[in-house]
Amino acid sequence: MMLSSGPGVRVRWDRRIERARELGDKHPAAATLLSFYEHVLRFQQDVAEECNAPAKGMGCLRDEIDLGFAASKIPILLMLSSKHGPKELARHAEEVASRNRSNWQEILKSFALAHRGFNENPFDSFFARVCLQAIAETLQFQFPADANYFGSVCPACSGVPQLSILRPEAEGASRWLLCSFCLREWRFRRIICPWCGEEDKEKLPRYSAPECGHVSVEACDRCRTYLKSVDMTIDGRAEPLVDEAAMAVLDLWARDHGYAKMVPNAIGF
Amino acid sequence: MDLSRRSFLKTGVVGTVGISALGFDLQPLQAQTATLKIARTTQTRSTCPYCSVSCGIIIHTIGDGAKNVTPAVVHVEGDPDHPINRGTLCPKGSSLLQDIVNDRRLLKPQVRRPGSDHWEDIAWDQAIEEIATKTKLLRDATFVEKDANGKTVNRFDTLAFAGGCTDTNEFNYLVVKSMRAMGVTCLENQARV
Amino acid sequence: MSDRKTLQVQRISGHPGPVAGAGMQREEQVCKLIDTTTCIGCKACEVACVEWNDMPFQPTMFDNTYQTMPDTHWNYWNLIKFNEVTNEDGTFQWLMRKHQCMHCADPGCLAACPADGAIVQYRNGIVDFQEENCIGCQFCVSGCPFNVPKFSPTTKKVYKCTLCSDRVGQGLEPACIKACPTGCLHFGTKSDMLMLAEKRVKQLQTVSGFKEAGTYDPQTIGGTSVVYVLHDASNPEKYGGLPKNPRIPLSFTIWKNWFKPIGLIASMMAFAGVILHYVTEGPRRPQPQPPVKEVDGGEGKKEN
Amino acid sequence: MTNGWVDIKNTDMMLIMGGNPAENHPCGFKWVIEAKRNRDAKIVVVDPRFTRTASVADQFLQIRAGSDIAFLGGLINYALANNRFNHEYLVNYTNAAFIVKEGFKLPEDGLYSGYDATARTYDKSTWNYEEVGAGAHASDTHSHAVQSSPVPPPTLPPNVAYDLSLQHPRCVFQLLKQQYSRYTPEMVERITGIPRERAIKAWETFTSIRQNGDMKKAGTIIYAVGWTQHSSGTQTIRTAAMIQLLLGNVGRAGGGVNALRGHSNIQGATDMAGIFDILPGYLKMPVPADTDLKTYLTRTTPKASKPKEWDSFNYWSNTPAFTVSLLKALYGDAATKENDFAFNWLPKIDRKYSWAEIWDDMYNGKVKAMMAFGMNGVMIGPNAKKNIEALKKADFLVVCEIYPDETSEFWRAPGTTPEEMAKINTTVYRLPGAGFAEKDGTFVNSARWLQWKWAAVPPPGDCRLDQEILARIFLKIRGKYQQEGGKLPDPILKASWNYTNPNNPSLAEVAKELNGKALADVTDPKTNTTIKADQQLPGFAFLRDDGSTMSGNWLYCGSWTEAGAMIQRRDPADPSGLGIHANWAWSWPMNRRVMYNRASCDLNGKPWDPDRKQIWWSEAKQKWAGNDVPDFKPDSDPKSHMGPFIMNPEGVGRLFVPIGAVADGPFPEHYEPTESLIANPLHPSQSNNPIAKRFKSDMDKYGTPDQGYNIICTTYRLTEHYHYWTKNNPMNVQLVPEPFVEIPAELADQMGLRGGEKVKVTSARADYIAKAMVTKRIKPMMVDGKKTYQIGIPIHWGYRGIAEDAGKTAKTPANYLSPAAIDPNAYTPEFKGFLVKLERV
Repeated sequence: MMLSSGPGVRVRWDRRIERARELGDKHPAAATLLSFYEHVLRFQQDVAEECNAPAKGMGCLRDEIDLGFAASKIPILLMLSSKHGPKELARHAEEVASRNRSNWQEILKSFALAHRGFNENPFDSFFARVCLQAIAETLQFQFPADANYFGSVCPACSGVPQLSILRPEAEGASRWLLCSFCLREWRFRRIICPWCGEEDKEKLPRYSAPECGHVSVEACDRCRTYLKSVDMTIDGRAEPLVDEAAMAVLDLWARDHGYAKMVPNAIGF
Repeated sequence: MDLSRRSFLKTGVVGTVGISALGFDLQPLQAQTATLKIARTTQTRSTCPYCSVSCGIIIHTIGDGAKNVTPAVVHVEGDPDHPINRGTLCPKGSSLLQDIVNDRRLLKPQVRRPGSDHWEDIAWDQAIEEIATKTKLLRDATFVEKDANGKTVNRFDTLAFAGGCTDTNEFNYLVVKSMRAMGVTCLENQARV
Repeated sequence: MSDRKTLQVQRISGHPGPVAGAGMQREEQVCKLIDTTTCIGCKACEVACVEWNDMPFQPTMFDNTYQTMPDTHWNYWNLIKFNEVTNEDGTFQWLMRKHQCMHCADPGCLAACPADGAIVQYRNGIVDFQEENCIGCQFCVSGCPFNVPKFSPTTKKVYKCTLCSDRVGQGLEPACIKACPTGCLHFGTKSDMLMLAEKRVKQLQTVSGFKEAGTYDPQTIGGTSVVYVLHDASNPEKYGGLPKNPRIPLSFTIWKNWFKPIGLIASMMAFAGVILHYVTEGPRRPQPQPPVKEVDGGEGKKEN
Repeated sequence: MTNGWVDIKNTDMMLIMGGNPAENHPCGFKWVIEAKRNRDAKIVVVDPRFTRTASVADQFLQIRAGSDIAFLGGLINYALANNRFNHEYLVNYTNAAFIVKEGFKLPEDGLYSGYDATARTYDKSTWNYEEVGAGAHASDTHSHAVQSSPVPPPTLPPNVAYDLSLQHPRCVFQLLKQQYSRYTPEMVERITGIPRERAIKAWETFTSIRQNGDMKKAGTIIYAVGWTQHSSGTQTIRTAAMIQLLLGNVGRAGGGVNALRGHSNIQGATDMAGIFDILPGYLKMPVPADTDLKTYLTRTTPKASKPKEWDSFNYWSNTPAFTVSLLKALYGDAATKENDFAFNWLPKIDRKYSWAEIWDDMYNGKVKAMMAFGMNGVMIGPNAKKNIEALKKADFLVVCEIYPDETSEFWRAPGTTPEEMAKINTTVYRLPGAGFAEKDGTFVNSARWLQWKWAAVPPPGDCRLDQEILARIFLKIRGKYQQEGGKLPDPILKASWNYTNPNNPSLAEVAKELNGKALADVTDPKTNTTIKADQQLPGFAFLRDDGSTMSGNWLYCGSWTEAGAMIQRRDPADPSGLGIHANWAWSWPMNRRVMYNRASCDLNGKPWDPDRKQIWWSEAKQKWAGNDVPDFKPDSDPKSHMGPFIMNPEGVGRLFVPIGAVADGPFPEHYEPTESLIANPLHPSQSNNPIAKRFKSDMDKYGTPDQGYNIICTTYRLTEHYHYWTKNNPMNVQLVPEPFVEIPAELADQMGLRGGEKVKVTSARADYIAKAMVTKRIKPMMVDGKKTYQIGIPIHWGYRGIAEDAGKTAKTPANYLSPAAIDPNAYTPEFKGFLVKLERV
């Protein structure tokens, strides 16, 4: 899959939607999560197709986002969440929809500018994240890739990584990080914590389980954070975003073992 | 690293999400975590010991060092980050696992006594003791403090040390320090041939 | 077995009925490009194949060559062939060709195989052996223009390179591709690989002076999913017996296209004849038995 | 390597000779293919056999083993005749313009001036530059006065005479022209067996990048032990260095002289001086005449020797600082100003103790014991049977290995009868060491990159780390000297061994010690930064000779600084795209990735090739800047004309090597190998290298053609095997199961020999039995009118290993055959190019 230009917008999201359904069948424990995520993905697909506007200047990606357009999409998301979402989210969505809160643009703006993603209210951050991701991803394709960038934050929007991906390269696998804000993938280094820079291998364990196959937990014993890692050398047809969300069981395991994720994924894990 | 380690720590760890996440019923997932057979693997960056390209490799070992389980090597992978080999390995490098886990490895100290036709086991301390005694006897017997013209030379030229060249730099330094301290002049290495 | 979705069956050996994927427009055909002009015969790909397919250690014998063994073996599917060649113009070459199944578009092995479901061709071009359906008749061994499939005396089955159908099914490239230190192995869609090959061939012709350089994708068997870049495409034979115009052996085409159908028709005609006779003549009535002459002395000829 | 592995992708032209990188460095060879694919780079391969490297080459020339200097001399001759050099580079960056003293004689008859036939040495005083003002009346103080006191060794004149027009008859350029005028294509054909038109075509191709002095392109020479393992090995490599200087390739991206070292830490072992004639950091070993530190330092510290108007950094002038820092590292507080920093505790050598000489001494009963940590002497040889016999006379042998090896089992080598075994009184200790994955520490690769590696698993069974074994032995000996005293116990008692765990020193602590630290506050006047006591030093500019600093190896100063372990860095970024990777680990010296990169710029500091900018002079900052660390004095303005070769007293590259830095002559001269088929066509009277050393023991015989040894034999490695290790790995044994001998098809036909049949190769010293591989890749050659055949033997099989234990081999190590004849500078034995007989078994 050519990262720079990316397959057509629709195909990119279709693959994620198909994968969500496929994994839903394969992992009953995560079926409910994935069926909701499927709806979210369809919503993001529509938003992404609609907003295919080229970035104006080459300034910071986050300033390029048309917040008005984004705010206009929120009601659809609210309706979707109240219909298909889990109990608390549905209740919150209905309540917000009924009060037809007008300050969505400010919420989206503050979410976009808080580089680490603010967390006052998990529901508001869910709405903001899901809505902005779709727009930010189409924008980030217009930022050139720099083969020599190995930083730990997104080269396009300096967002925090959501998950790590092992892609097959020669007799091994190269590590990529996927941005939690604009879903961009960029090449990173093996055996280093993206969060605190720890490089001692004894403090960088990888926890995996046969049931979770190609998804494992890359943890750091120094800053006690972790990322879920999708190993494409085991399953080349994985869709990192969806496969990561599907293995929510690993998030629970990690939390029970005192590790915390840098930023929650689209469905709040 | 764009964000230096200090600035990372300042921002602290992100708040953990409420147990209910967005309100999903976690019961089915909770059940599954109980039965997960989690294995902890460690990835170690190393260098292939064979030729001088120094291909980068990553050795995967399974087993939790903390709970004194001796880690077992499960996989040796080319290191794609390494600028020279970019993750590729030659036929020797890609069969390195057989060099690490090999039933022909010598596992205990042995000694062959003068005139004997077989190996005998020997304890480490005993072997070290005998080697040290023999070396000291030889040094004291053949040490040359002054040469024929009366110049101080402090030579112990009846013991030879042959170093290999897959020994590390630090080991070579300890060899130079210890052997030159004893006055050894027959110091040679595979680098010569 | 690999996931069905991407590996849709196109053609099945020994299968009388129609096949779901038959005739459908071929989805992107996968292709392995081997640039023999930058291969240094280091055998990293042989080791990668052995390791991925967990093939056991097997003792080999010195055989007057750097080649690991004389030919592919039932548990050694990928072998670099070393050939010392003196060309007409006196130049000498040491040609190294990575030899394995070519995954033909019109596979001889599949055509020859009588066992139902033993050999499957997927829509992306891979020709795969299904070990459980193989009856060990070895027709495929003689059907293959490249002499690739090999019979195993222990398991009585025939094996060959599967272009890592399990890996490709999972969206990965074959194990040997990723192992190549000089990057002369590539994997991708056939159109991309042919374009890459063409670029390299042009460089060989202009810069390195190999006027006859070319891509080896023999159309006599409909093209192959494994494509070579050769220094001299006009004479592929010198690369260790790479046939210039590979064909399914004549004996098979005759048997398959002539004897088998004729035989089928003949046996059906005979059957029809029997029914016709029954209808017209009715069932066989008991024949009037000629009187049995009493034989004196009871030593009638008893033998029959 | 002067450049690096990834840098090879920048080259436009490659001469791969005396090396087979496709087979012995496959993953490094990717960069040769990268240059070929992306830059249309040409590859010229010259080798006695058509190897896998030759299979991807544009031109292949089969050469007679041991005649490399003739071919390279012909190339110099061709380059000079066709003006294939850049005048500005040649005149300003090499000593081409320097004038050589009166009395220097070129070796038309095979001998330079000053040869002493009886002592087989040279008096090198005539191999020197002419001093300005010395002129005709050579005020040669000691020309032929009676040598009452021992003659002081000749020194370089501080102010060298030179002629920029290169017309002076005794200027280096003219002498070079004259020396190699004898290497005509016809002579090269007679010596090397390469047809002259093919030689000329190769010379034309390689020097074409310098057509009428154009400096855009760069060419590289890639070689390995194919050049080193000869009796004139050093001079062969000197010829390559001279070619690269002449063509202006040194210091350039994609240029340089690149030695592909054979093993993972052979470069590190050389830097750390695991060899007899140097101390860590290439400092010279003291000799008896060095009665004290001052005498030693005056002898070994060079003074600048250059034209008055030029400038020379002459960085070896800091030898005092390096030496005292080393002594402080070795002996710590016991090394004080008063006891000459414990200088006299170092042994002083008055002869050579090189590898072959050690075995000769052991065979003659002088060397009584050996400790072999990872070096298999019986397999290496040369003349390995002599090594086995020598070990039989030794008192004890300590072997630290990971697999059962031939050296530890010399006493039951094939052919040893039980009676003989009973008479062998050597005690052999075989200690199980640790494999590479079980220990951390640093490896230095060919490109001088120090890369730390981490231990993945503990050693299996009862194995111990090598450093623990060595430390325990040393500390046990120290304990005995503490209790019982003995000869000169001080150095043993006082050697600094204050590691947290003395019995098993942590290699990280030792690596820090190698980098060195300040023992008292040290200030660098130029940048007036101060390093506090006990802080790691940032670079060797901070080393002092007053005992206020210590460093185990000055070259590695900067590898583990206060900022942390540079050798553990793993940032793959390469912004310049030239393959520099400045933040991946650390390369000596001072993380410079391409050495002499000052020479990548013209006289006023502008890169020759703007597309491949390595370093440049920044007029604004009055400093050298660049993508790579400048291998130069950072603030030396180009106008001061400081030469790019900062380690040489002259500051410029040496086409002519003065006063015996190279023992057998300022210019390389072709000499026949020790065992040769023909007399030297250049000067039959002096056929061999006059000062190459041979050995005199009864087991040291040298074959001659009339004794029937009329086939040239060379030994080498394969891709599938690594020296004597992988004969224990099933996968590699499966790839190449048995030993063999590569025999030209024509020779095999003559002998009626078919591939696979057993043959016996006999040299003057021993036999070797293996199966024949009949091949068209080695062709017969006409050498000086004689039809010559060459055969080749891989070295990987001995008498312990998977195939050996299964009885599938004749258990004869290849180095039973090789002769004990060594190079006069590097003391490397002549493994490649000796004479043998070939018979069917």
